[in-house]
Amino acid sequence: MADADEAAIHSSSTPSTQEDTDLDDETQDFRILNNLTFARILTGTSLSDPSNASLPRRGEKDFEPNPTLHQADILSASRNAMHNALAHPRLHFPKARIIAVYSPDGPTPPPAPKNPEPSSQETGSETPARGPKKGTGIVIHPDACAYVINPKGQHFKSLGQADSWGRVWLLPEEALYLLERGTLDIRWPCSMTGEDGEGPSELPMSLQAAYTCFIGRDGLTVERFSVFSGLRRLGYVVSRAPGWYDSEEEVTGAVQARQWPSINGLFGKFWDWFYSSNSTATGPVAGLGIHRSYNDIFRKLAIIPWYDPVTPKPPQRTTPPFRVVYHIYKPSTTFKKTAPPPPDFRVAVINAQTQPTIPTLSQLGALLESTPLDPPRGEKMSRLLYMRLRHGYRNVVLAIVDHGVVSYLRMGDAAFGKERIYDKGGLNGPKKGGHLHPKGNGR
Amino acid sequence: MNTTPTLPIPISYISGNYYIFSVDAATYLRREHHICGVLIGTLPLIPQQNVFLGMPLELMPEEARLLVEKGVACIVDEKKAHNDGIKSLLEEDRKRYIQDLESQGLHARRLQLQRQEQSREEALRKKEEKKAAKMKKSAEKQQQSPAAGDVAEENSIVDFFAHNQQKEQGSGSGSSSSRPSSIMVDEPYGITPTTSYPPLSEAFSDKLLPAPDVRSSYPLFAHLHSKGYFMSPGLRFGCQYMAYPGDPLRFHSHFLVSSVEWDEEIDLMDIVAGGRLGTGVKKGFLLGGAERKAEVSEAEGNESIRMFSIEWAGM
Amino acid sequence: MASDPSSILPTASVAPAPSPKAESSRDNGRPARQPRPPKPNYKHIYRFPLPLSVHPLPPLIPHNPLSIVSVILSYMTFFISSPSHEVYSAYFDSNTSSVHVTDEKAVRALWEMGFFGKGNLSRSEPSWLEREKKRRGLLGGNTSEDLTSARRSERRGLKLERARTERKIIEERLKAEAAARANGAVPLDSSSPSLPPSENGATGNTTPSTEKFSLRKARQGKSLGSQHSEGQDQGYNASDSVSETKMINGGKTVRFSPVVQEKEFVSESTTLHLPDPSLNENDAGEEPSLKNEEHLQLSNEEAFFLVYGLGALQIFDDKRSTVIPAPSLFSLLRQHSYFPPRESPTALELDDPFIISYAVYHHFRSLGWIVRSGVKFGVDYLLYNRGPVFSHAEFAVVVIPSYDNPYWSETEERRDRSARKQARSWWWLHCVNRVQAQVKKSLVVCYVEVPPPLSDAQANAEHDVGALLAQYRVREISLRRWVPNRTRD
Amino acid sequence: MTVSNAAESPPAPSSVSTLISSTPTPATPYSATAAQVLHSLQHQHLWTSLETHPLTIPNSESPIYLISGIPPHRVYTHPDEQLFMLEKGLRDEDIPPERVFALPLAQGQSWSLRRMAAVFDSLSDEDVEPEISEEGEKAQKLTEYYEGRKVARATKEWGGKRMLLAMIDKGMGGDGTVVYYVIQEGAVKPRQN
Repeated sequence: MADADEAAIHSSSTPSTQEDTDLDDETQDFRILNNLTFARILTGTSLSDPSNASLPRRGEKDFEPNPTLHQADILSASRNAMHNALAHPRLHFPKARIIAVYSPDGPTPPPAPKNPEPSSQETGSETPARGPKKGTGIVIHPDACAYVINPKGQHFKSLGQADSWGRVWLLPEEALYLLERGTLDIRWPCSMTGEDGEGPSELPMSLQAAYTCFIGRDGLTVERFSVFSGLRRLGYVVSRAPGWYDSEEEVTGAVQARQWPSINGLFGKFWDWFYSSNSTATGPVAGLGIHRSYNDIFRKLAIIPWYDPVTPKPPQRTTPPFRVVYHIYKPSTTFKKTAPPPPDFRVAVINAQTQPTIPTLSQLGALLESTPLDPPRGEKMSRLLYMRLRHGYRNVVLAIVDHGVVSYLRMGDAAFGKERIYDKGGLNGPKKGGHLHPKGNGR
Repeated sequence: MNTTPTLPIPISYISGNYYIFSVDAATYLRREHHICGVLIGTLPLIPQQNVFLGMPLELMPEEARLLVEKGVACIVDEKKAHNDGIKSLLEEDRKRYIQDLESQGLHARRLQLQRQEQSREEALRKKEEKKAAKMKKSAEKQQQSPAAGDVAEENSIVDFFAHNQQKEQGSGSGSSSSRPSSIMVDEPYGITPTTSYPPLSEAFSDKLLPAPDVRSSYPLFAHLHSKGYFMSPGLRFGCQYMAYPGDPLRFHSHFLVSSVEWDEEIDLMDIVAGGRLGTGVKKGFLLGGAERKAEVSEAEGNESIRMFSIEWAGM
Repeated sequence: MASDPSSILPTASVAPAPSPKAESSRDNGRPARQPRPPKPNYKHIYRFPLPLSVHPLPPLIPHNPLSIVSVILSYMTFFISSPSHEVYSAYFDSNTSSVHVTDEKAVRALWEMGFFGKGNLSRSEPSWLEREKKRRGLLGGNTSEDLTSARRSERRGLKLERARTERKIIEERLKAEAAARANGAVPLDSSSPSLPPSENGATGNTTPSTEKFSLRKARQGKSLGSQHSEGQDQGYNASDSVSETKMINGGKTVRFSPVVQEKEFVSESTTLHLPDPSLNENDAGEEPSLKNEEHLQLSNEEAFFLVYGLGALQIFDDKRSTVIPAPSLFSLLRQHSYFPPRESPTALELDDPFIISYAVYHHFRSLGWIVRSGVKFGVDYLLYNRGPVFSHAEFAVVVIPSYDNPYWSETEERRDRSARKQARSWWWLHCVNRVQAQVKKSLVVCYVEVPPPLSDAQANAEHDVGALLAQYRVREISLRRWVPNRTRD
Repeated sequence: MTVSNAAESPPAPSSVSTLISSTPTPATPYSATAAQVLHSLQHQHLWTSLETHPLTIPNSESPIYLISGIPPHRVYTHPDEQLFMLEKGLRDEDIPPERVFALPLAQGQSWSLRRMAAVFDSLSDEDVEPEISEEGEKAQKLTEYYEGRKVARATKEWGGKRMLLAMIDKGMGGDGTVVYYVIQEGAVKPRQN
């Protein structure tokens, strides 16, 4: 009864769905970190999975302050632990130190000591233009703004672009992310510090300087960076999608084989035509005649047009910020920088302050249509109606960022119209699709 | 840790947002001014998770404004400060700074070697113990013995930081005296500093920006803050702010806060949904805003706030 | 209650676990598990999905000539005596903008065949009369209210005990700390404990407001206060307070009878007399007549669907004299989809809330969903597969109009208007999504595309409801929180 | 095909319709809303001694109504009040139910913070001196409780003014369901059980 729903509210004091509880929803107690051993940290055994047993569940907080010292002490200890964790320096092992150089003007060829006057068209010092840069010998992304001198380690499998001199160029988000996690030692270029020579100076870039230089550069908002680094931290590969630039006409990644209207669609149109009679003007839509089955009645009732995501339509223009800006690959997906596979997720990033309202249908529609058709597939989906509806025919993830707090929502083009549940095992009348009904119809 | 940084604290303005980069400042603002911000950076200690994050601390414009109004902080145009600062950095300052970093790196290196030595010994000892235990009761061995990584239980990172800080306060000699002579010191660690000050100079006078523009919800924010509540962004939870009765490190939030303007149309369904959401997680839904009085001209600071707490009645 | 709805594929052969008649517990919102009442056969009671009867043809078996005969025969019988088609009656109450069904047979039929409507004094199925009988001890056994309230107070007792223990721990801790301080054993912690915020956040500002109408307010407040205390005594004289409020407001005053337990009617002639149910128990027979205070209330969408979609209902006007034809009913319900209702039928707009919500309602009904109000969860609709007695609603729907058509952005004024009408904030979306997660439902945002104004020809055919509805288009977006931690593999 | 009407004659009016139409003055949408809620409180929630109180609110041409009545059991107890009662050995049931105000509103009704504040401003702040009908130990406990309450009311320790918000579900599939919320002035900490 509807009361079953009612009851669910009463019992919701217990954490309801798994989906609803997430450790990073709330400020966690940094004292937990004290239990992680130093050795473990230095050996690089990381907490790749925060939900594993090494982190306790939440729920040890108090409802309200009380005047006990006990409570004050615990709070004070938590704050100290937090301070300590935050103050931990970013250290670089002398032998494994990876050094990069900030290149404020974008990709440039290496200084040629033999030839102190590089030809002007090769320096790239002219205003960086979109599109591949010549001169570096290889197509380096024009937004790249730091290069790694001695690239080694896991990260460069999915980050950066190598040029023909063995340097790996990083986009601003990549450079900032690697610096922030303590992997990369980025230097100010000599050209900026006024030191003699070319290339890296002695002066390391601070975290603060890196934010200052990289955030706001070539479309990298802090919201986009938060999404990038948040997903990277969990092991996802995150790469820029064609919708990155607000100004650029989007290249639709959803070019696909022409879709024929589904059988259902044609069938539906047929019925629409068949039943579009005077009965819809004043009703009853179901007609006054004798009804042979409930399915007949339901078919006649289908007079409200609905959007079918399968029928092809001209691609619409997406409007920022409702545009896919990242392609996301699961940690388990094999990723090759040179030939990226189709992404597992597509993400649009929204700053909730500048875009305080949810998308209109045309904004969301254009966004969804910029993604490829991804209908529910597989054994489980074909069995489970609700799962099909939740999955939908196209999908996109919106990352809504509220002052540093990212909230992800997955939107799916559900197309309820494709699921006639009256035809799928109600209680009545003869049915098609006998496999669902082992006993056949009950007459 | 209970130090008070030099006031006013510079808040970095970068591309439309407000940040704190100094850990001391972040700790101080939290402790003394109940401003928490949101940590958005990767914690280099444990970079592969999102539960514990690190510097920088992003502030809501409301938080930044409140601090500026209190005279505790000022807003610095960080792009300008860096552009000007790096270019005008004097060679001797730069050199001194690099030297400084080097000695810090050296110290960190020593500490770490010391640590490794200790844990090696510890591990050996444990191994012996384990052997003994194994002989006693082989059946229990799998469950009993912790992984080798857990050995130096007492060597928590707090220790490390404590040492580290001592040194940062200038006396490198104190800790080096306790260093076992067997450890060979080679190259220093490289360090990526958190802030740019030093080497840059903290003379911000020509880089200051006005107090941030804030949303219409600011009066309610400031009011709740003045009543002792800790506020944080609430969108993920379905509201504008979360209000905590104390430091969110220790306390659950009491309210899901939504601000409305005095004559703004309220959809009653928003109250239904908000009240229902709050009650489901044992929180109140708080709706409020600044009262607009026709007679009184909007005198600063004399605004009165009306707010209402809503819970599902359960009937 | 029912088995996990997310994993059920509804099939006729799988009998769902019937949920207990939880309606009995409306009083405190806890389904009462009565000591094993005989389970009603829900599958049987709710076997018809719509309040229409169907007459299937006998199966035609090609190699059996007899089957052809039986098919022909079945046609013949319909010609000779066609089966009757029930049309139920309801009326439109314009004061409350709602459709009421009072005929007992119609109430049962509409509820049982498609779960239409709701008892206005019940959570869903009308059950007030039965509850009231139980409450008055007219039916045997403990009332479910007794049972629930016993269980409730037991549960509360436990929670209170816990609260008390927590309080005790704090007090003991304080004592111990004070003692330790006295002995100088514990050095005071340097960090100051943060002070709890004052409870009455707004008190400083809630002193009697100095608004212009405050004088009247104050007097009114007093009058309320006095009624307040008067109301405590059984025999207070309500006419006094009536005249007082009249005096204050000067305008019209509406007064409802104060219904005190013992039929305390005010003798004032203008006060209406509510029939007191307790007096109607004329004899202590088995079937005491008890006036049913309850009716089945149909949502306006349900009502229109039953009339226009199915032809299973006729709706009388306010005076209960004539039946309203479907096109007029459509206009009427559009007018009444505003609060207060719009007076003139000419003030109709293409995005009247009723058209939008009806398009969505009709759409989901035509696919076989049972569509019911979602107000309890802050949404517009809940979608049940088969019906609320069988399982929880899986989907919760919010409806948002969409002004995609270029017409709506042609002028500044129209742009502003459409922007205002379709604007929803992110925090609202997160809020309703969180509420649904709490009760394990999936949120669906249902956009309805609003057409541009009709051409003259179309406008002339305004009364063609079907042609108008065909201009709208629905699109459902299923929405859920994405938790990157859980999709890593 | 014959169409047979289940009820050839028009249906009888519902109890709510009767209630509304029997008022001396023509009903307004606001008075009808109040009547609907009043009827629900009386018959579904078994409140007694119900009254309605007309109320003029800002920027509104017609008055709205407040309802008051006595619920069969307590609707709300502040967490600190509960602890206080616990210490005194009192339970919710021990305290005679008292008059509660309810604000009937209809979904879709125009509402604002200004109006909400106006409704609260119209509520009396005064504590009602309750009469204690019990005797002996319980009377003593109740006296203590009422004294405690008096203090708490002055300091707003147990919350400020409060009432029930009763919203009727209308429009967008609205089926007349009345949902009830406790609404209090100020930041009042939530109940934990």
